[in-house]
Amino acid sequence: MIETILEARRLRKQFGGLVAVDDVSLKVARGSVHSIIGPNGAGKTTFFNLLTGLYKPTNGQVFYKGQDITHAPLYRRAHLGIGRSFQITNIFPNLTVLENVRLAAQAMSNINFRLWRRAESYTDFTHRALEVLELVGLRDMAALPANILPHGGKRKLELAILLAPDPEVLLLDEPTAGMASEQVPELMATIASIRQRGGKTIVLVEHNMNVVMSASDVITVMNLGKLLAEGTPAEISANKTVQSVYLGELYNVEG
Amino acid sequence: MTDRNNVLEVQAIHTFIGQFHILEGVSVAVPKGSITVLLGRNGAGKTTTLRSIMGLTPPSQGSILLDGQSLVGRRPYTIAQMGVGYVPEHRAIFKELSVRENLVIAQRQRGDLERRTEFIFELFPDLERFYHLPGGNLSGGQQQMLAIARALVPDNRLLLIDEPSEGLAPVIIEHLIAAIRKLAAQATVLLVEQNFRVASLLADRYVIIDDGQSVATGAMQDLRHDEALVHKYLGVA
Amino acid sequence: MTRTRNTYLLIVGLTAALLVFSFLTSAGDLGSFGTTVLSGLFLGALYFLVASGLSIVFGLMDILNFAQGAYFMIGAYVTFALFHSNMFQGIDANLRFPLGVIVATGVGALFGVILERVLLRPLYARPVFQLVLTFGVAIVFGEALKAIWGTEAYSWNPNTSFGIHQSQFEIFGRQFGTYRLVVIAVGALLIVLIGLLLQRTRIGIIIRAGVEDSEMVSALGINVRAVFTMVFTLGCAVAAFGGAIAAPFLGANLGMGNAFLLPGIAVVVLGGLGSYTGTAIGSFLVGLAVAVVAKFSAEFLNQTVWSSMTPMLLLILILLLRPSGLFGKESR
Amino acid sequence: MKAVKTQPLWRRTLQSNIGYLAVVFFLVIFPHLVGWMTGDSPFGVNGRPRGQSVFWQSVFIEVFILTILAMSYNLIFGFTGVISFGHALFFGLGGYIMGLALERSGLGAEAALLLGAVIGVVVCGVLGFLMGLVSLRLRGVYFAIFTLAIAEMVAIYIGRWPVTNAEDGFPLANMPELINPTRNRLTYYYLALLLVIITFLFIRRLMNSPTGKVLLAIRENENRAQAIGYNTLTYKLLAIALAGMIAAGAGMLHVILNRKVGPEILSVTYTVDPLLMTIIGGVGTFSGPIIGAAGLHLSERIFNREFVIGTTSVNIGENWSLILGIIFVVVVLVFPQGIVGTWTRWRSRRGTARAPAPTVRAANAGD
Repeated sequence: MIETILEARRLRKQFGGLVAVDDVSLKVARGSVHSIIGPNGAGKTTFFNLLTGLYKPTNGQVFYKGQDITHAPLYRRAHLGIGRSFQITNIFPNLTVLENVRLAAQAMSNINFRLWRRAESYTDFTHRALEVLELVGLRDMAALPANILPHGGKRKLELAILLAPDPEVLLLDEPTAGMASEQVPELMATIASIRQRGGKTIVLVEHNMNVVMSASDVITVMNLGKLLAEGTPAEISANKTVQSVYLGELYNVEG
Repeated sequence: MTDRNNVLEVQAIHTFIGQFHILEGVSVAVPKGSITVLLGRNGAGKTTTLRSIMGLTPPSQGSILLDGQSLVGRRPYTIAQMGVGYVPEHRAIFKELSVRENLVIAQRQRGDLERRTEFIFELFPDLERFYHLPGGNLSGGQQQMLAIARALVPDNRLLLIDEPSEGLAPVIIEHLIAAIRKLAAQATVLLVEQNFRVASLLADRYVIIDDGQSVATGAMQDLRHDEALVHKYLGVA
Repeated sequence: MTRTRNTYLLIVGLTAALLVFSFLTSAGDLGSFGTTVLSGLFLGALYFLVASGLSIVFGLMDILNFAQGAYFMIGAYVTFALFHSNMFQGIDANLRFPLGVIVATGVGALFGVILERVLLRPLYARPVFQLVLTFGVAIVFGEALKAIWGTEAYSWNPNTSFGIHQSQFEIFGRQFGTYRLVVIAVGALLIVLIGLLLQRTRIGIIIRAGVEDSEMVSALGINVRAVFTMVFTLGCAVAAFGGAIAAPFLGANLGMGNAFLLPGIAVVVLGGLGSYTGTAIGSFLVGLAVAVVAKFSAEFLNQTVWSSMTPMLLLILILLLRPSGLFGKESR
Repeated sequence: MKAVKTQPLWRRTLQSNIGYLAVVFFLVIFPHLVGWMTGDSPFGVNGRPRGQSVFWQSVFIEVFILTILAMSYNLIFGFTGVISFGHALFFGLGGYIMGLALERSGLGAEAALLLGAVIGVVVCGVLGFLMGLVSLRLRGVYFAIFTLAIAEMVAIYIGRWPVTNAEDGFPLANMPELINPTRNRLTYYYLALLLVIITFLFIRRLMNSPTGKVLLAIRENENRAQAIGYNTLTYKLLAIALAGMIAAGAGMLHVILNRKVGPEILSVTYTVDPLLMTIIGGVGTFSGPIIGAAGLHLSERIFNREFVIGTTSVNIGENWSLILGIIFVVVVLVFPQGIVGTWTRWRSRRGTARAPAPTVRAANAGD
């Protein structure tokens, strides 16, 4: 029996007259890597933001471990164990790399209103931060201001911030966006190592098909706001309908 | 280097957005009277290429020539005035303005709109019906038509069209394809399109962009038979 | 659609409530009621002249110009000084005043260009500093006026003034200055003129399009920055014009800036970001509210403090109750 | 680096604060220094009560008051990234509450002082909290408007309030002899200096605490701070309440020094001054507000007189606010980082050019 950790039930999101997400249901199994793909304008980013709580759905619900979290604000979701990354690099630019990650590690603790002790004296969080930086390969740059990192470094930092509080579900929004191609394998290796350590569920919105096909257990394909297909990577790449939305019908008719 | 037959010649441009190195050497040549399509996966840099030509995200390196005149360093409005029409992604029409006002604003000279009204209504009859309604009341497909029509109001030598078929139902796409083909008789078109079928029905030439670089170019006909290339850069698997 | 209808119902309701309240508190004295309403319209006209620029600039450029009140004040000072200056006493008063207004409007426009081109343009990437800068510029203007004309509050003497300013008319047995009626008319005229400019002219279409998406406007071949400069300048000029035509009634003093900036902001927030209709209607609602409260507090509370506080109170209430304004779009 | 680590804590603390300690040392001996140089007693009792030393003490007490005010403004604007245009409200209310406690409570001076301090700080803290609660959900600009409107409204009301003699205000006569600035100005000087030091240490400790780091995170990127699990509204409320309390303290020091309470302490000047001082000194730095406050207030004192150039005499001081405003506009345009920020940048640019990668120490700091 596969245990569902995150579930979307008949989610719908309307912006004015535009229905961006139309009645999409989805179950994410604990411990799996679940990717959401689709052509531009398919509504996958909107759907993703409904899961993360950035948008409130027009209709439908989101469940986490059976608990209705549809209306839980961003920070509540983080406390429940759902972490998200951002498509655009979204860090604290003028703080050091270490401080960026330490803040994330500290977020779940009960020390946030201790005004009197130095933040550095809570060594657990510093250790945790350094551990995560080690994992993503940024340990040597811990003391640099985050904004002087190169782009690839910022993407890694983004991931480190996400991992630091040790969330159970990781929602990754196009982690390879804007990455130079030679940096992608490194990122994939990191995702693989997160998987290997176990206990984590990953939901991925991604365009890079190499990443999606090699990393995912389950792939959900969206088109025009609707759910089009769901299956293993092999099933999806063999699926005629999916091929046609990606390439257009003509190619398959002729080829 | 420059080919007199090319309306647009983009050579090895590099573009940064903030610290993102988005384009790392993109070259595109658009022959006069052709429809050229930029292909590539999401995030490859197709939209940024159009925006760089338009001057909205100016390139830091490389050259862009419009009929031999350099566009690099010019502001977007000057580039537009030189005869470049731009149809951005997501149909950036002015929703509070009426259809007519959306077209009026695109005039570069008095009388532009009068001269073109007939042609535009012939291409997109819906626009005539909703001429005085706010653009925001139009359907997605009609908004896309309006966005294209807006680029047709002045005399443009080059049209840049970003993802015309995005998020549209198949019937409407058919209509758009027909309209854009009619257009090509009047102007040169550089198109970004994700849908391979739409692209192959429309375009004469293609340029594939992958990871911020242009990696292949040629006649669209040849690409249709090059399954390996298509799957490598565009396919699902 | 229903939202629009509700908005209009709300406006009618608010206006009616203000009028009824004013009527009841004037205890059947129609003259008192009439002058209160006219005072409200007079203030509304002036608020509109401050708020229209604020609102369009805020919508188009995303700058809330805290110096707008200072431009109003500059208009008042320049007109006052020119009219009373010994140098120009040879010119007939009926001519001297409009000339003063024209010069004052021009001075406002000039400082408007300078503020936008020299000071704000380099800061487009840093909106926080733009806000802080307009706040600082407001202080500089205030201090500059103080350095030139001192802290004295100047008031205009009707006995040595121009024709209309000296005449009065009767409304239900009460005297009311004809000149204030002229100000109301001028305000109404400008509402129509600016409205026509926005609706009918090419530049108006460009401005409305720019409020939605200024990048796209530039991609259509329009020099948006030049439009920014023009609109900003126009906004400052209209505010200075407001101060200029207010001067015969209000005189010139250093408190004017804030006394008109805050109601102006209240109008912008009440009307809804970027909505011209909202600004026009909001101006008269706020003007009426201020006049009614002023009357009430003067007669019943026996102090004027409440009337001075009304604009701020309104602003606070609007921010708390309806931050999206009457015609504003609801944000996500 | 190893050597640094093995030194005892007190020595490290001393070394890293050597600049601040020097300033404190100078300020402690300053009244005596002036007294020694001019022959006036710093105590101001022996025959010449209005001597140079006593005069400069009052100038510096004003500097201390403005420093505290600027530091409190920097806490919300510089460290948390929230713009308020109504900071004068807290300064003025603090002053009024202290004044009322001293003059109207009927208590003895010491008890009234204590009562006023406690009530003033609590009221301003609660007020800041409430203002934040109702308005911080609004966009940044709207919060600025909201604070400006509240501050203006209170200023107008109190300016006409008969209970506090409306625009005239009321004098303060009842105050503890020990800190009475007329007779014991030197003790008042040291009290104000002490409060500056306490405020400085408090803010520095706060900003180095876990809470302070969250405030910085909010300034840097509020959305991300929420996404990693912080309820950012709570932290912003805390910052605004604390800043309000500190500003109230500055207002209290101000009215006692001037022995008078009047509506001018609620005027927009006390919003503009800390804003200018913070920006000119350096937004979001520890020493910026101090340098800004001292620099601006001292130069006002120095230039506030007639300058005779040839046959014309110019009084710069009379138009000081105008000059200040112009300086401010120029600073915002040219050095948005302020004095301290620009200096640090300049130094770090030179520093990184000379010494590569000063990174390992901080990375290991937690080990």
